[in-house]
Amino acid sequence: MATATVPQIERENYLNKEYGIGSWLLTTDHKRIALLYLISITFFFFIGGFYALLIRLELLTPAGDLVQADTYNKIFTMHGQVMVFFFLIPSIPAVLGNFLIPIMVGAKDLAFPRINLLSWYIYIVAGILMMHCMLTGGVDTGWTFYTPFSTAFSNTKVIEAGLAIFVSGFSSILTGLNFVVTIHRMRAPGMTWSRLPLFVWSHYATSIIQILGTPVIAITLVLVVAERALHLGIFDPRLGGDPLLFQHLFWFYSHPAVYIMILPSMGVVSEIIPCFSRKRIFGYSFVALSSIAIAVFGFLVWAHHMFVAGISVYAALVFSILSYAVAVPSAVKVFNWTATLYKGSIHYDAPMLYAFGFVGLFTIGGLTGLFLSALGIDMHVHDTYFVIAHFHYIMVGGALMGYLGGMHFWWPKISGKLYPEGWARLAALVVFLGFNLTFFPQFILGYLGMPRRYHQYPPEFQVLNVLSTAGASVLAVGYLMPMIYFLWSMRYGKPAPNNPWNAAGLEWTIQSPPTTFNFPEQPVVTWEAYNYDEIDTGHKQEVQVAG
Amino acid sequence: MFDNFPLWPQRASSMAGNVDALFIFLVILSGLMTLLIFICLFYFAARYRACKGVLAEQIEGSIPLEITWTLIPLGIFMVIFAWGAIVYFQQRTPPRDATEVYVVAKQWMWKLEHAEGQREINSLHVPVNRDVKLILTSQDVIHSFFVPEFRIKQDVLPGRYTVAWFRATKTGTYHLFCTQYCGTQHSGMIGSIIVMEPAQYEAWMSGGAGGPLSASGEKIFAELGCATCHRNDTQGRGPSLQGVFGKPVLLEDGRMITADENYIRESILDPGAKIVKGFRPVMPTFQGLVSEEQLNALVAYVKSLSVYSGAPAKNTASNAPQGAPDQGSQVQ
Amino acid sequence: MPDSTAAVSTSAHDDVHSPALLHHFATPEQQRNSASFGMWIFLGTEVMFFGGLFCAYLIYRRWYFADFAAASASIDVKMGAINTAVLICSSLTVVLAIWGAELRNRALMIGMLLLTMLFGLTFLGIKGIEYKQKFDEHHVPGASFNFEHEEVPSQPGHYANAYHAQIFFALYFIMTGLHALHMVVGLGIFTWLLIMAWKGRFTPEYHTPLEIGGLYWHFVDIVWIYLFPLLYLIDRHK
Amino acid sequence: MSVHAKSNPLKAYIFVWIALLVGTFLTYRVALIDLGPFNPVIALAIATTKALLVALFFMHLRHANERLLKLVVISTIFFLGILLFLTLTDYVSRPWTITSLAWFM
Repeated sequence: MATATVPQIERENYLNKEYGIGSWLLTTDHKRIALLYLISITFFFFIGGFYALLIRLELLTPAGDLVQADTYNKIFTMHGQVMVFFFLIPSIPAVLGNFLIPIMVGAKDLAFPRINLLSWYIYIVAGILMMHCMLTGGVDTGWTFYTPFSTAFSNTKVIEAGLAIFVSGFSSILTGLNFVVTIHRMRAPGMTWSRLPLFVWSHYATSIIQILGTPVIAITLVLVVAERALHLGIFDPRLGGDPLLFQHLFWFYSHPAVYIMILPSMGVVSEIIPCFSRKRIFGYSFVALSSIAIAVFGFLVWAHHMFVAGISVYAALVFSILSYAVAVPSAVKVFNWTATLYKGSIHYDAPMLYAFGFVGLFTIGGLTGLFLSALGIDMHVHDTYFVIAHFHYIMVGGALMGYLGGMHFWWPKISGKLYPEGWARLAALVVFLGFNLTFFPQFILGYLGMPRRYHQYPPEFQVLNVLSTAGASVLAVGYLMPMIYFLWSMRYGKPAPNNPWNAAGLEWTIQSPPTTFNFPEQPVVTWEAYNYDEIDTGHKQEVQVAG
Repeated sequence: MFDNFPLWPQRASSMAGNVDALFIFLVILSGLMTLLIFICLFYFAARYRACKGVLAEQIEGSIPLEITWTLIPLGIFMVIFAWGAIVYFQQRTPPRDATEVYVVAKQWMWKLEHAEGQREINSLHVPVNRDVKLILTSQDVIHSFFVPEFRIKQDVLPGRYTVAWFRATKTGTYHLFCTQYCGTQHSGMIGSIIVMEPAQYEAWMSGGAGGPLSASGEKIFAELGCATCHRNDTQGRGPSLQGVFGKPVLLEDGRMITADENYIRESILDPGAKIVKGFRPVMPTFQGLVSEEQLNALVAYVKSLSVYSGAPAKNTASNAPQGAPDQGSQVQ
Repeated sequence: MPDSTAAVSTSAHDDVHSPALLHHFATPEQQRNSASFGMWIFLGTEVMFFGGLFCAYLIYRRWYFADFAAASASIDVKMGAINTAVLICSSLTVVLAIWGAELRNRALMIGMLLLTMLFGLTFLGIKGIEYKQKFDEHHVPGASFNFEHEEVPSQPGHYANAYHAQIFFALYFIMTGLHALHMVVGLGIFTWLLIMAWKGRFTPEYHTPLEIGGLYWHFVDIVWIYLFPLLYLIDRHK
Repeated sequence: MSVHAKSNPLKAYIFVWIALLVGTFLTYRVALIDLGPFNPVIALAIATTKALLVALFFMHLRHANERLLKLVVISTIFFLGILLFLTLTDYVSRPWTITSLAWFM
């Protein structure tokens, strides 16, 4: 589509309103903060990606011949920590959420703009701590920090890494807090809960997890640091502590944290699919409420990471059955997205390709989750590459596909420029193929019994590992492409019209890029969400000005 | 068929078939689901691609459909749950008369000790078609005992026992992996399980063993002076240990617990934690004075004291450890 | 939940703004509601933060009840009780300070703020004395920890396990330490509020900082209301 | 809080303050009596009453227009309950034996 009428001459917008480092570093504009986040998380994404490539290169051969065992352990640990805490958790919320939520609800800014800036600075402090930790030797505990290894046996920088993640947690909490208050208190007149874009609903659910889950990992890391420094005995069995208590507290956050990564992606996909099928989403309220259901049920299932860890068999039963409960709302979402396509008018622009990719990969990732919550099978595949493949299908296949889809969808709004569509479609294809080639063999590896976090492995696993490594290099190309053409389009891209996709939603009613206060006048919403019928039949949504 | 490129681990234990059956069921089920979703995606995407002048048909949603695709998956999930739980309980319930092997994990090796007294490092010889119960503990960090061909895995924790069991059904040599990350040589903490024909196994067993584990436990029991208080009559300062194992024990604070391996272990290392009714907390701790191996021997010895006191009543049957006849004593 | 909170801003832009109204809010009401809502959510995160510790406490208290009782018996219940009363008084003075702002009674507001801070300092002082005692008794977990030959209260002749008592003290110091840290932060906030009040920034119409600062202070009080029986009063009866 | 500045809240404040002090004293006295398993129950019941008093009166939670805030409080307590309760399911049932579920097989 993208029938861009050649837009106006350069207008004042949030990008060109002020220049200079200070106007960026001291900004309270949610859009500029979103860009600050974008730059920082991209930086960490490439660090994490570099570690990932090292891992795949090492696993090309069965012998541990590329790096030392200790180095390898540090590499997969920091890959996990950087990707989880410094890329995936902030990714969509802190960039797209920050940019879009105030606009989508019709506000000039988030409820607490200064706290928003503070949360970015906290993230940066955490990032510097993490970089310092990595540059002065790194940490080798696995991103899970299991005790007593982390508290009494590791010789690496556990305390520094723990502190870095502790600090980054506050950034996450403040972002979530800001979103919830904004969604409750800052909605424009007429923007009722049933008219909220599903992107906002899913961020609301995400924020609940950030607010209520993150403090628990924070205190757990405080205990780990204290235990390591002072040998208190809280997690050390030699001193009377129970290492499983650490696992309970850790997973109480870290399981819901998976939903922090995937829910915003679901929100993105719920925006893209209606737009490119020119249809209302199928079952709006079920998609909206399933986000909340996922957030709530997500807190009830954590010990399915501990089925073989020595917990009571009865607790295992409880957590297994609850794990299936959380699978239901995820399934409901997939069905509704698919049903939305029915009798639509489907366009194949790059964001839609990413959304298709998301649905496919998330379906596979979600279904293999059923394997892992089946107690009998988890006994066999737990802590093998089956688990690795499963959560990468969710966290990379799902979350990252959604993130890239969203970046393409809103890039014209963010930058005011159009990205090259052909390249973008190619990149979507490369990412999808590369991803499957990387991670599908790992399901088989896992069922064959290859344990995770292995520096060297028996030779019969080599063929599948080579396939996986080959896929990883394709995937790397797929990730570099958008990075390059987004940068290219900032300078050479065609100027974007206000609504290049002819999409519904308040963000498309304002200019691209938006002005600092988003709306010239307080908007009043008089239409339902995803009113593509009205848009396509010519009853264009127009922003009414109050008064 | 695929020598260098297997897609399936061998099935070498009685459990493997059960796990694989559920796994195949799930593969088929999710394969069908994926196929359904993918076919819908592709069909809709092709059939309803944008055409000039054709508008999308607006559909709000359908509550009957939503209820259908909420309840049907839920029903299927409950079936998977129940099936998974049954397999899990089988894996968690060692048969009574299993041969016992004590496993001590440490960074980065497996130390295995048969109840008959044979000691091995990073390898375990077992006879085919006999139940083997593993009593696992760690000297340092958390490890995990994983034999893919047997489809069993159990984390090995410091400071307590965990239990696993298997019944090998096929002779051969199988991988033993540590699957809980445990430090530098995590990936080197591997070994092999060697499943032998009973006759071969007997031959292997007869080659140099220092007597059953319970016997060395008895020696340690005497050396540490335990017998001065834990006498066989009722006059000792500590409770008599005859026939204690597997039986309910009434504690000073009114609780009733079952004497299992973890209870005996705790009573040696932290005697004050659970005082038997009618006794005083006078026993010193042996924390730091006995090694994990000695501890295992002591536990094996206390267990052996129960065998002679008659078979346990069926109804009071408790956790696996209960009244499992000591293999060592059978050999004698 | 209110359906839509931003009032239809017919004239918000033409009105003479209250000086404290930030640009992105339509009305002072909206701003005040946002601030207090935000604070309540923050307090929710605080509950979960302490919640992890309560969880650890609960598990180990069940496991090592006798040792926890012995360790708990060694801390000074009188000090804890007095401190509870001190915090309760400070909570009263906080609401009175807000009441003073509502009445435009500057003396009441400032006096009560000062009194609140005084109570806060008293609390920290008493806490400091307790910590000093524990330090002298070698009850601080770590290398010099010593809890040998301490009897379990209800079982004469039964000595507590020093490792398990150390877990109690670790939780005691982390919980009360984090609570004290919150008190210190609270004192910082109240110093700032006092300066604002002194400068006459608070009016009956606008004293949101006072209210949300007060919410924080009350929350810290509530945490202590739970810490006192949980830490000081395990198995105290003879 | 200009809304309720009209009525004089002083009486309620003082009353709550006295109730809190009495509650503290009561907690201490009750702890000295042996009530078996009810000691911690009573202590926590009193503490919860006190916390509710502070929240409802000092933190003005009782006013009807603060429904959203009540939702925040209730959901926080709900999730804290989940953390404690589900962790306890593991610890409470760890000593339980397997064969009591033998019918299940």
